[in-house]
Amino acid sequence: MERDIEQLNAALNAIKVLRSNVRSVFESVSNGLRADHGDEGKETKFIYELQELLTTVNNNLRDVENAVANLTPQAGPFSLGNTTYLSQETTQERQALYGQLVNSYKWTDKIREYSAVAGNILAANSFNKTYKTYSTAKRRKTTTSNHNVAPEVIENLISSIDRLFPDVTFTPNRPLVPNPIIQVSLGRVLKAIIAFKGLMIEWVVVKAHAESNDLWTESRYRVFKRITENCHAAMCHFHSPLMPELAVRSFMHWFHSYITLFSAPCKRCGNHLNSNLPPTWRDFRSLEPYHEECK
Amino acid sequence: MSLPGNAMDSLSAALKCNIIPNQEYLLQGSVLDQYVEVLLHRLRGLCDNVDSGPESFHDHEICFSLRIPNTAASTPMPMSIFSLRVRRALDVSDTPYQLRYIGQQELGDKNRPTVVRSSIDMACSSTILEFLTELGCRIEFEYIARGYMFRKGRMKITVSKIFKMGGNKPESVEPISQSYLVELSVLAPSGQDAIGEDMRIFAEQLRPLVQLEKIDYKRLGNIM
Amino acid sequence: MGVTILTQFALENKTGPQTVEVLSKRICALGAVQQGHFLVDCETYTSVPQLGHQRTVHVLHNSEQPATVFSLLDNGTKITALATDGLFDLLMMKMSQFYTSKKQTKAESKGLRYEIGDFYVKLGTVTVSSNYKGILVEVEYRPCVVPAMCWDLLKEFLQGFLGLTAPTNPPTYLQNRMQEVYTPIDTIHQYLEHFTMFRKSPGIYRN
Amino acid sequence: MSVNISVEAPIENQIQEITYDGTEIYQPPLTLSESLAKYAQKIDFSKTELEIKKEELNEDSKSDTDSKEAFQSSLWPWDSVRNKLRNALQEVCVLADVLAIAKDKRYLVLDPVQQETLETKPMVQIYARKKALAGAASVLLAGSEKMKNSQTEAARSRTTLDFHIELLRLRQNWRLKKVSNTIIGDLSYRTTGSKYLQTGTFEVTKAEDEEKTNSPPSSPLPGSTASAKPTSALRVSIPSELQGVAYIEVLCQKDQEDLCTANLTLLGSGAPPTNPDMHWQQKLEAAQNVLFCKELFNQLAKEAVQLQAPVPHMVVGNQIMATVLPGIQLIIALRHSTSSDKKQQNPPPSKSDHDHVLEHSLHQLLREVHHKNTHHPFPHPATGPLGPSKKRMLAGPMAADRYELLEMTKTQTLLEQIVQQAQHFIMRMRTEYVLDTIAKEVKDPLITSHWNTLNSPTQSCVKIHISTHGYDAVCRTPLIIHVGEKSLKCICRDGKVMNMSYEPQELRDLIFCHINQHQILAVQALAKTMGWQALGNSNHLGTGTVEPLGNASSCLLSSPTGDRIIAVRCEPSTDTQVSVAHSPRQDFFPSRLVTERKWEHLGGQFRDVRLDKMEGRNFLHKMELLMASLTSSS
Repeated sequence: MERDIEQLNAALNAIKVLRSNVRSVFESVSNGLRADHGDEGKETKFIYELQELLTTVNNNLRDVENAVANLTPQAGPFSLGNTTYLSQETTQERQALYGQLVNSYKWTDKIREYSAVAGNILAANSFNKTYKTYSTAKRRKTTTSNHNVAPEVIENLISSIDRLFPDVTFTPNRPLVPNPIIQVSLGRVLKAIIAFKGLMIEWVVVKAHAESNDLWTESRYRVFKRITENCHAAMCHFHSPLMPELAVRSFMHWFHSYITLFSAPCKRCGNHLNSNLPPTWRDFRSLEPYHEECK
Repeated sequence: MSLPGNAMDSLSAALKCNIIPNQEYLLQGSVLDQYVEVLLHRLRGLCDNVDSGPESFHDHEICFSLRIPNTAASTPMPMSIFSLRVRRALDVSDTPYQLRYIGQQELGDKNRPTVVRSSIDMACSSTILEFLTELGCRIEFEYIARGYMFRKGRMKITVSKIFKMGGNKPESVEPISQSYLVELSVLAPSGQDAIGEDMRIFAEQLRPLVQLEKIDYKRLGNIM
Repeated sequence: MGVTILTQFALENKTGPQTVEVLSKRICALGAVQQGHFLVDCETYTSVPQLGHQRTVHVLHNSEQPATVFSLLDNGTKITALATDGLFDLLMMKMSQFYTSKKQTKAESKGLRYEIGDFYVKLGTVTVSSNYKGILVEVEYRPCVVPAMCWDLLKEFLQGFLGLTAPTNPPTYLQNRMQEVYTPIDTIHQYLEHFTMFRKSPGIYRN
Repeated sequence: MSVNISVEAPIENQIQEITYDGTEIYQPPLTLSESLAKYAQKIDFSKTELEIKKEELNEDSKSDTDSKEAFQSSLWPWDSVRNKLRNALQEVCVLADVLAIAKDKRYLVLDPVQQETLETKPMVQIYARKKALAGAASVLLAGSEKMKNSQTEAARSRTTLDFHIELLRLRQNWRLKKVSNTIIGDLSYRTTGSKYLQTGTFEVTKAEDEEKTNSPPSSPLPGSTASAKPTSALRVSIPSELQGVAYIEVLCQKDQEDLCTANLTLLGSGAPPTNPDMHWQQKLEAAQNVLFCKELFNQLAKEAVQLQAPVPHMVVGNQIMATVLPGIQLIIALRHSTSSDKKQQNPPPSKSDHDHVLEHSLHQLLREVHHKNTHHPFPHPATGPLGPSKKRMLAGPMAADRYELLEMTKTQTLLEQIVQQAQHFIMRMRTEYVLDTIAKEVKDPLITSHWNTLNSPTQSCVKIHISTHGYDAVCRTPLIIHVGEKSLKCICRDGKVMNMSYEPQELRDLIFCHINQHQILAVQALAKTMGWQALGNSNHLGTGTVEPLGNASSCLLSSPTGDRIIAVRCEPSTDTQVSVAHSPRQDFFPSRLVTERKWEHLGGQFRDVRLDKMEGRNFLHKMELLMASLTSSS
């Protein structure tokens, strides 16, 4: 596209140059013999001049031809419809119409664009009051279970999330194949042991790195106990029966924000500590840190 | 919670009560390579809980010594030597290094069924090698021991092959002899001599495959 | 396992016991619960001259890690740390021929131990060969293992109960190790640093 | 080959062979002559002579006609036979006639005919006879010898050989040793780590002789050996205290039920008590089980006495009673029935109460103890001390702190563990019950609960979703409830945590409060989609009548143009109230106080909507219809 425009410009320039040179040819022809030709052999001088001018015109013409040859021709006729006749309009007051036409064209173009975007957004946040769809076409989609999923699907999901966060290490451990238990280490801050049921997060426990990997014993530290509870709340919040993968993904995204658990101060009070705990709450949307009391 | 006492005080109290296992009762013997299978089989039958097969081990031991020339002519020995052994498992990860001090064999009476020597055993962090070198210790020798261990009550039986360290690479090791070293040992607080009798009875059961005996190192030293 | 900050503390015109009293009142007011006592002691052994250039072995015990003996070997240029079972003391006795202990330099910090949330606070009275030397305050934040991550948080906590005299910079020992994983041996290093300071400057805190 | 249908033979053709592809190859059907021959062969002439003679008599009368027919139909299968018989009869008749004539001696005289004498040499005859007899005798002797041999063989094999084979089998599964003349076995769990003092020795003997004679020895017939089979040649004698059948009964019961379960008589479901014929393997297994149960009970009883529980545990006879939760007891009883005292033994109170899961846990716990007693970890490197666990070995060099060391030494007794499991079991049951009953009672917002698939013996988790049918995308209230040993923890979506005790009523109240909040939130969410505006809401309304539990919650909604206002009030105990106000009020009547019409814009009186009379599936549906109607009218 860029190149096309450049070439078009070059061609237009070449035409301009050709025009001005043709003009100078006619000028010198119309002027005829001038005083600066001198007396001696003024005809030959004039002819020389004319010849020179004509060769430049010739060269310019070749340039124009080259430039035009470089241009990619428009596919098919470029129809402007009835607007083509506007260019032939001679009355003064109607010559402005073309500009207005272009403006209105731009308008409609934008409207199309915006409505497409709005349509997408509206489709995403539908006013459906229920997830249950009664049309047969869609039913097949909804009946896929999130509880009973092929292990590869979960495997793929986990590894794709793993790739998403470089500072998080995932260690899957699957005693029960369709329901893996993964260990998620968040940098050197903490680790979580997450049990899945199919694509649904079923249990989370957050601990310090030095603690055991047992799924049922909670951490000895208050911070991690608190975060465990918040993880359960987040599990509730992000739960989405229709888009289980999205639920897991957004949960992980939210969970990842705990990487700043000890270093980030509370967004509201600006302190690190409140009742001897760092900000243990992370907002579900903005992922900003808050104390339990400040949220 | 009671006031935490001084660690040294509690240690000396423990020493007084004889609850620190610092005596090693030991019997040693050897078995030729071709009979070791038979021995292992017998041990499997005799020892506790070998349903999952014998436990193998693969250790690297380095012996350090700290010595100073003794200037005082009155002492019998020209040098005072203090040797320490550092051992670590090569086959099992995240196990501690083991630092070991083995004292002189107790002279005792001849009727004692086993060798008794004092021994201080402790697990330590991996900085021990550097620590000992900085302490002024020199490496005396090192070897690789690979084999099996069994237990029978408090007794520990190890059947191990000793390898020379060939260069720096751990793969290029070569066996020292055509036989396995068999050791029967118990670590106990001092004064529990009854265990020696148990060991003797157990050793009887391994005859004639292995003759487990108390070996007098001093005499060995004289031979060599 | 958490990050520990050790700092000296003194109040104008107050004796040691009075200072401890003030501090313990403050920390209890913040909601701390007293959980027993604590004791950190340090014994120093030096090599006999026959062993060549002099080396010093500091053997420390921390009641927080009751199964461990920490030894720091100082050969003049660098310090090698070692953590072992409790029997290391026995070994040191056996080595008395090579390393002799200087009883008069035995230092210890002992006092009350408090728990407040995930923090441990220890208010220790330091004595060197049973002479009072000063107050050491130890604050440990247990869940975190990287000093750099929780230094600000610890600073805030320290300021909360030590007031303006709280340290504004991490201890010198930690400054080079802010990004590393903190281990109990780092606490021991800090104690040793303070103990040597107390040993060298006798009695300046005795006011 | 297709199946031939034979007319001649009523049965199907015999199958010669079955090929691997399943087709059956039949023997070709017998031809007529063949079958005739076959039938004829079957006739035992010697036997039927008499009968035939009888037949002869009545056959004689009609023989003429018969024979004629027979000749005509030569196909008759008995033809040749009958002919033969006829011939024989004729011959006999002729003989009889001849004899009758000869008897008279008038017409016929029978003279002896001189036989040509055989040259009989008596010696030769004697020799021949002797030889023949000797042959017969040797055959008999050989036969008797064989029988004698097999007899002794059988006798020997029944005692000694069988005994040794069985002993060998016994040896493969049980520990045996020989003490002087007796074989002593050990069925205790001591080798697998048990420290129970009671011995589990049993003695192995040969089955006694009298038992052997009982089984008919003199019946070599193959049929009778089957009856002799189950008696083994080996007999194990088990000490009387290990005989019989034992099991550990675990009951969770409430105080009042305790009384009524005392006098039930029920037995028979107990396994067949020790009958002497039981195979030694079963016998030993039963005895081992008795020993195990005894050890388990002994251990529990010891712990029950030692433990300092707030409500002391009681050990009475063969029964341990521990209070799990107020009013609920865990009863662990050792039920041991032996053949001798099975009549006087206490019948187990109703079988259905018995908790198999807890019983199984108990067994598992003791086995774990056994396992731990024997499976000490080996030290690495090999010079390390035996005994301490790997974690304890690392505690020194890794500088474990006090807490971790304390954790390492902490052990829970079996009783504590089982009490915890029982507590959790009760808690789970109660939670299930509460949730199920609420789900049954409350129809309008739907309450669904999802129990986690993964749970530990003392921890489980249930997710609850409150949603309205048809409006599940509008508003959903999730809750997570952690069921522990003695408490419940409820976590809401916004991170609020509520801790509850073991009383089920607390959970019930909590769920009802959340149902209320859900309704108010859902109405507001619905209003948003309808274009209505939520003017305000309160989850804890201070006005109105005092609620028995919690507070009422309410909200105010206004229509898009602002001319209608809906007020909703939800109370946990009663139903929801909905009122509507119009602004400007439609009904303006000038009164002394309000004189001008301009005051009508203040908004009118709230008037109650009778929801129960309204159209709609549920509350939200009704509200949607209400809002829709109020919007369209403006």
